[in-house]
Amino acid sequence: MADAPVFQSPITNPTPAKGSLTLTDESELTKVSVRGAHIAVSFGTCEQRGDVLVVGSRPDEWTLLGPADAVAAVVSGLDLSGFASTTDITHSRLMIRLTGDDAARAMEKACGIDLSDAMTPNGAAVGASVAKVTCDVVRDDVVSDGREAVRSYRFLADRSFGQYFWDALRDCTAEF
Amino acid sequence: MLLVPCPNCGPRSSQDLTYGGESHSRPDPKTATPEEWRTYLYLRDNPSGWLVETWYCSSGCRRWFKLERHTLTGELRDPILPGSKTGVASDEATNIQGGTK
Amino acid sequence: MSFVSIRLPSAGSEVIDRARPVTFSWNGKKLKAFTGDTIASAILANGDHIFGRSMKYHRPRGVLTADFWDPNLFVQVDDEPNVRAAHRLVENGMKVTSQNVWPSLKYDVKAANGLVGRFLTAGFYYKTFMKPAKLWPAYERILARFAPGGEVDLDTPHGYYDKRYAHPDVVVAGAGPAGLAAAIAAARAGASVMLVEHEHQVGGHLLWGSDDDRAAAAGMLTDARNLGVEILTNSTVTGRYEDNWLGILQRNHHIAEERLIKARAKMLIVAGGLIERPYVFAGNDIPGVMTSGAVRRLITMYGIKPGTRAVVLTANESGDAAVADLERAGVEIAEVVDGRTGAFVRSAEGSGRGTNHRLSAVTLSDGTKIDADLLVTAVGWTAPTSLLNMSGDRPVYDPAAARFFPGKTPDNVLATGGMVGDGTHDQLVAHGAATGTLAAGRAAVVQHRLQAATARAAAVDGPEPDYPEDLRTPLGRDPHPALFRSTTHGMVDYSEDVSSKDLFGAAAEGFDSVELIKRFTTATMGPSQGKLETVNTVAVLAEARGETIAEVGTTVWRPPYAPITLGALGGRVFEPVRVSSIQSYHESKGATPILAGQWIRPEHYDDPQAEVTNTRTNVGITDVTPLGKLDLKGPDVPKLLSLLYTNKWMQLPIGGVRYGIMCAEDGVVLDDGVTARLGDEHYLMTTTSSGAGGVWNWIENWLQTEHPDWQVHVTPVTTGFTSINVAGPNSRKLMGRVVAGVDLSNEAFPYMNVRTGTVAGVDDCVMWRIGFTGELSYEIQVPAGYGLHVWEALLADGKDLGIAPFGLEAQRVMRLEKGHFIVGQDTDGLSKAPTTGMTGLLKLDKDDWTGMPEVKWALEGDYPHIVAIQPTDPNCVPEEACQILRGPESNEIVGRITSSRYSPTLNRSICLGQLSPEFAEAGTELTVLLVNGERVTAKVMKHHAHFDPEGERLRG
Amino acid sequence: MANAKYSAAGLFIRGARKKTWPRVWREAEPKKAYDVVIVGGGVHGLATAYYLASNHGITNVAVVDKAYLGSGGSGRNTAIVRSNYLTPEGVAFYDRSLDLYNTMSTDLNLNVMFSERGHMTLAHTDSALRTMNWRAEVNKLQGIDSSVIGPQEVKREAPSLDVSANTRYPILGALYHPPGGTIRHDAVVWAYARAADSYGVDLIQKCEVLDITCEGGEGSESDSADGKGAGGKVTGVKTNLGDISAPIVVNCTAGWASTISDMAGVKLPITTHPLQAAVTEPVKTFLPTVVVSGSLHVYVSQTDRGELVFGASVDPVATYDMRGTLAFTEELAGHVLELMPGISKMRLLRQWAGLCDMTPDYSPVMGHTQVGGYLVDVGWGTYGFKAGPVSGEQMAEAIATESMPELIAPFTLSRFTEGTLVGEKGAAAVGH
Repeated sequence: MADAPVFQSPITNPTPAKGSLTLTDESELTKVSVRGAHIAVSFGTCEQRGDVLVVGSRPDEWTLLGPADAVAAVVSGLDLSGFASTTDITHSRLMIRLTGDDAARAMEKACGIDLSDAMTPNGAAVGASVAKVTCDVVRDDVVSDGREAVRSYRFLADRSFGQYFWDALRDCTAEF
Repeated sequence: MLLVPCPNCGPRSSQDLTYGGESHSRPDPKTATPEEWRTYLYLRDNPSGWLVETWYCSSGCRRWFKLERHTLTGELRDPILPGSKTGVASDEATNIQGGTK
Repeated sequence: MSFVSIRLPSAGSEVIDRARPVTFSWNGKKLKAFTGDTIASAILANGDHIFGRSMKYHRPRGVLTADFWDPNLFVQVDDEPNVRAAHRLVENGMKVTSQNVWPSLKYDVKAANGLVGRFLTAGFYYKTFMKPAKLWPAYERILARFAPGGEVDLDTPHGYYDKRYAHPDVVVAGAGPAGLAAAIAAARAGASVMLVEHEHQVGGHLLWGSDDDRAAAAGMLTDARNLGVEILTNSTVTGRYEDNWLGILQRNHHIAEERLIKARAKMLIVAGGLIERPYVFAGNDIPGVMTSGAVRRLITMYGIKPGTRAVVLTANESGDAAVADLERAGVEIAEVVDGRTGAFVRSAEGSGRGTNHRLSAVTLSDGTKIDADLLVTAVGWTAPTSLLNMSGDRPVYDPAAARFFPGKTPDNVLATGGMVGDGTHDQLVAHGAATGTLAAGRAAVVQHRLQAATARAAAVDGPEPDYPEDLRTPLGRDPHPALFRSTTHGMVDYSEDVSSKDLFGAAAEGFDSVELIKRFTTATMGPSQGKLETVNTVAVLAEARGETIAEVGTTVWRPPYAPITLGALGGRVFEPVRVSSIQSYHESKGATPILAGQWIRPEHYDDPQAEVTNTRTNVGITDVTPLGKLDLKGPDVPKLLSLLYTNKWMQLPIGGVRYGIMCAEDGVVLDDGVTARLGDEHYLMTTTSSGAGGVWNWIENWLQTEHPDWQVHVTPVTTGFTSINVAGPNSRKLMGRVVAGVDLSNEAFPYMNVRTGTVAGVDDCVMWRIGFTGELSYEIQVPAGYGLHVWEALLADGKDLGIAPFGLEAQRVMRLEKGHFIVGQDTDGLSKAPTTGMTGLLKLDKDDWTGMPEVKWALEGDYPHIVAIQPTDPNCVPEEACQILRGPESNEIVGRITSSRYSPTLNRSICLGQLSPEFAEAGTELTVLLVNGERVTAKVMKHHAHFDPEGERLRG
Repeated sequence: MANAKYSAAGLFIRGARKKTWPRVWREAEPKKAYDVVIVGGGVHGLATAYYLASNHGITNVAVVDKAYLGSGGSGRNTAIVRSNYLTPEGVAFYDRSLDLYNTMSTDLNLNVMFSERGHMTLAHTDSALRTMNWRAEVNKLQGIDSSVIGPQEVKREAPSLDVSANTRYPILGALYHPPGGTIRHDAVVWAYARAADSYGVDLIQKCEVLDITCEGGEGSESDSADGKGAGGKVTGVKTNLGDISAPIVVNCTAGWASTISDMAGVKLPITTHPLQAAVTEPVKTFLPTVVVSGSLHVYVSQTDRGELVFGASVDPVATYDMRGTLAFTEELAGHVLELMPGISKMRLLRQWAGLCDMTPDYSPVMGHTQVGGYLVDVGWGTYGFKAGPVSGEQMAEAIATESMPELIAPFTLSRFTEGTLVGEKGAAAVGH
């Protein structure tokens, strides 16, 4: 028997971002797709509930983001009465987080969505094409006491784009 | 680039969506004659004017919806943007916001 | 007469920095200039005034308008062709050379064309070079030598270009007084504003106006900056597309060669000012003939004395101001011809050879001939309405003002400034400001609606603002004499060498609409995009037809507003590639990559034939991750599968796997794959690699539009699993070593079954017994984060079993040995399901499945058959796509080879092919035409499978 | 021919005498009645008129166009001609067209500048290479000069192409077709117009067909008493310049084929899509052949004037609007630079669009319809220009003989109800 399995990220070479922005590989975090459940987070928004970020990723569909190796915990307590289902998509999707004051300006280079506070406020969730990859974008600013919130976006995309997607985002950060 | 009003996501650039073409109804496959079936497959109204068509919000909400668009002028019924040319007959148009199913 | 241009004493109005000299080369000569000089001003300052030669007649050409649109100033800069010398700033070390000169600017042998010009009327090439026909290619090569333009250096590296999206409330195109005022007013009203200026400085005509003008421009620039207006200079709004989608080219970005901004502007304000029109008369392209704007720019901004003795033809304030500027620069004014009194210039002549050629005399309308080396014309304006045309506007000619004005534009496009009328500085600024306020008001309404319509947007505050109507006081229109053409013929299109005489001739031949004359003479088709030429073309055509300019109408300017590099358009290249979790292994083993759509896959590691043999003999593993996978949940999944596949699905037991063929509604095979039932209401479907995305959309369409009542949840999980196929006689033994919790015996886990269990310590792996290779095989779906771990575990544990990885090529050989067809290779765009030969899967007794009627009708008639074929000569492998003929002597096509390989297992060549039914019977002898022209024989086989037709190995 | 003959000597004499040339065609007023009215003054309509007159002696013919001659697809295409199609019927048809193009300059006494410079379709994947081989094999059987060549030969034909193996879209080979090339498209329009005019055909510009009058048919969708539709026959056309009676009306339009056909009550298997094109500023010539890449959706050639002319595949969204898009130029430039990285500093000068009537099998709809006297020559997709001469020749024969000539028999409208589509689609993703 080989060694115990260790989660392998799709981003095999996570070279740090250039300049003032930070890129973080969060692919290991638990991601669960939930359909038909009774969740009071509306489409296009997200909400932190304990250590789970509940994302209203599509009409009648949510993506739950939680700590690594915690599928059961993440889905516990969901009201799945009626026709509802959950699918673990931890391994299906990569997740990268882009953080920094210029995060929106960097993203503007690869994404046609209006990222202004009016159109994509903190807590917004949007399906978009980023660097020609279809992904879910979640704006989840970093708020710390006594400081102004720092812009932050999470990107969920098909795992197989891993290194390409990282490199594309990294290139967008070069100017800042 | 056309701004397509997805009923869920709001207006999106057409590049973010997949075009489904002219909306048409499917005959009963059990009873359809070759002529009826092939009319469904191949023959199109292709109007130079108002067209009910389908779109798929492939990078957004992943919902198919219908839209009424004028193929010559690019007008949409009930557009969001005032600068997008307003449909001449928007009073009789179905509301695109409710056009999904 | 020889003329040397002189740099004037330093003045506060200039844009050059005399403290910062630069050195560059011009046709091999080292020259000095100043930072801020354009290439044109730098060359003029050094005493040269000829920049190149015209396209057809190779006439020497000098400065005409001294701005971006100058048709005479195209130069080569290093490896860049067609650089606008009056716009591009000179830089240290630049190597500038002239274009369209052979062998040199001074001695141009092609200038002989000028002597025979009267025979080379527009479109002359349509009338000659026809006989003898075989000589046309030779003529063509000669014509091609006259191709204008610079040279491409094919070794030019593709530089770093940037792109960016933007969503401004208001974009203002043009930063003259009206544009600046509009930007400021819009920003004051709360709009986010992008101000885009073609030139290197904002200010427009204020830059070459009075000191007060320049002070006003500077003041507005400060205001705009303080209000947070994003100011882009040396940038152009290149196009306005549907719903105010704008292309903006930024040429001075600090990290990129150029940047293309794609802006979805809520409002566009067009404030492009006016372009000065050249005057058409004999000799109007002689170096030394310039527009008033040219001399005013050269004197005021660059400190260049443009001549020594000038005749000025003026019909407006710009010409009058040019007289004053010339006097200030010390140019002798030989004559001022006032166009407003009916006087005009009849013709001009030049003298001097080679690079000394220059204007020497001007003949006036009364016949007076005056010696002069400079003729300045100020005969009127063209409104560059391109962006408005792209918004649907057709400009309207106003004879009193002798120019076109914008007509009607959509609500989200507004025009201001000189383009829409005349006025004092204050009037222009007031109009601009009113336009900016109006735009901001409308943008606020749009913003409100966008937020209200967009789920993710911030909630809107309060009711929708009122939509502001356009209540602006229009600018006036100054009367202007209609001065287009003199009594002589001259150039209308400088870059295309088309004269008014050509246009008269073309009109007389019947090419007498704007579009036809343009196509026949190529007038307006050159690099200036008609900005200088279109209105003169229309005016001359109107004259030729005896109609008014309004009757002739104008042509529509198409995008881009100004030419844009392919580099900027191509921009930063996003070409997504996809890899499996095992890619690092494939790379470390030096596997030969193959591109399949976005996927990079290992084609083979070493010898693919050996990989086949090892798999058939021992055990092999292969990475089949790109195989499409969809997770299906819900009670109505069987209904969905029954609709999508041709066969039956209502009775598939848990743990069962079934193969299915999917047809489009025209009966053509769309995709195929296996689907497993993992649980009561849980299925895992596979599709072909290339079909994965399309099948998902297809399913959503059926579920959402035809069967919204069905309870099915679809989730794409293609790369959620790393898919590993373990194949070969030793595969069960190997699986036994790594799998926990699953009975692998043939009885407990037979062919076409699925189990879930632990593999190499990884839980939740899905294993199915299927066999594309025809071997005893297991396809393991490993949660992708552990894919490489399982792969390596298999290799480690299988060492003594002879394990080796195999690539795509070995897999293709094995599937061909087994006779499995590939959708899109063995089938084509017309192959309906019966062609596959799997007629047993076509269940016509079901209520509905996609494409069923067409399949039913196809079965009633003739259709091509996919069959296995073996060439008589076992060593002859006919290339894929070889045609199969009716007989040894016939050229009639009856089929083709769709797949072929040499089989190391059978030691012979094997094929699949499509055949018309009369040739599809087993045992039929076929004639195959090889690519080399040879005809060989081959035989139709009884079974699709060349190897193990009974399937004993995979069921074993 | 009655026209003044074009020749070098003529140019010289008129130049010396400062004489202008006579009108290329008459300005004709519509008559009350014609034997044949052809709708659409592009290459197809004009060629049909010319061959009706020259081959069949039918000269009482009007060609009507709502704008100017050649204002539609004929003046908007990228002027590429070739005959290396996938199906035997396609090959035979387009090969005849190429023959006619080859001798057109002398046949019609106007230099259409046919430049037989070779045509290369690049393959970037093994499946593309397989299709190339398929086309080459079908072509060879019909005597067409067409073969698959390797990357080094590709480089030899077009040195600007990057044939190195480590590109995102490596060039694995190409289908090479030496007889393909480019032609001056406007000249083709003018040549046919001038020649047809010399036979007395009336060419009527700014004449818009408002309706097609019929009798005896089962009625159109909107009105069952109008005599249109199956079983009826044509009596003439109504235009903005008056009514014209004619027993035969031929629809030779592109972009508005459905609209015109609706006037006769005949529904078509067509959707209308824009096809965009663009041209760069001129530079010294460096690209000697026509280069096409299906995978990258681009085709490119360089004119004798030095401009690169680009095209792509049709826009997916059906529309009659001919405005270009920015996305088209972005994709185009990106893809061209994949092929020829050295030309990033060339500038795009102008973009435009034409309308293409797309059919389900990428093949035209030609010949007689269920309405007597109403013929169609439509549905040309992106191939109309290539087919202009042969379509005119065959349509003229179809009209004169009241039958379907063998060369166009596969392209009848009835194939869509009979389910006998033509298999050109496989090779046609970007078929230039």
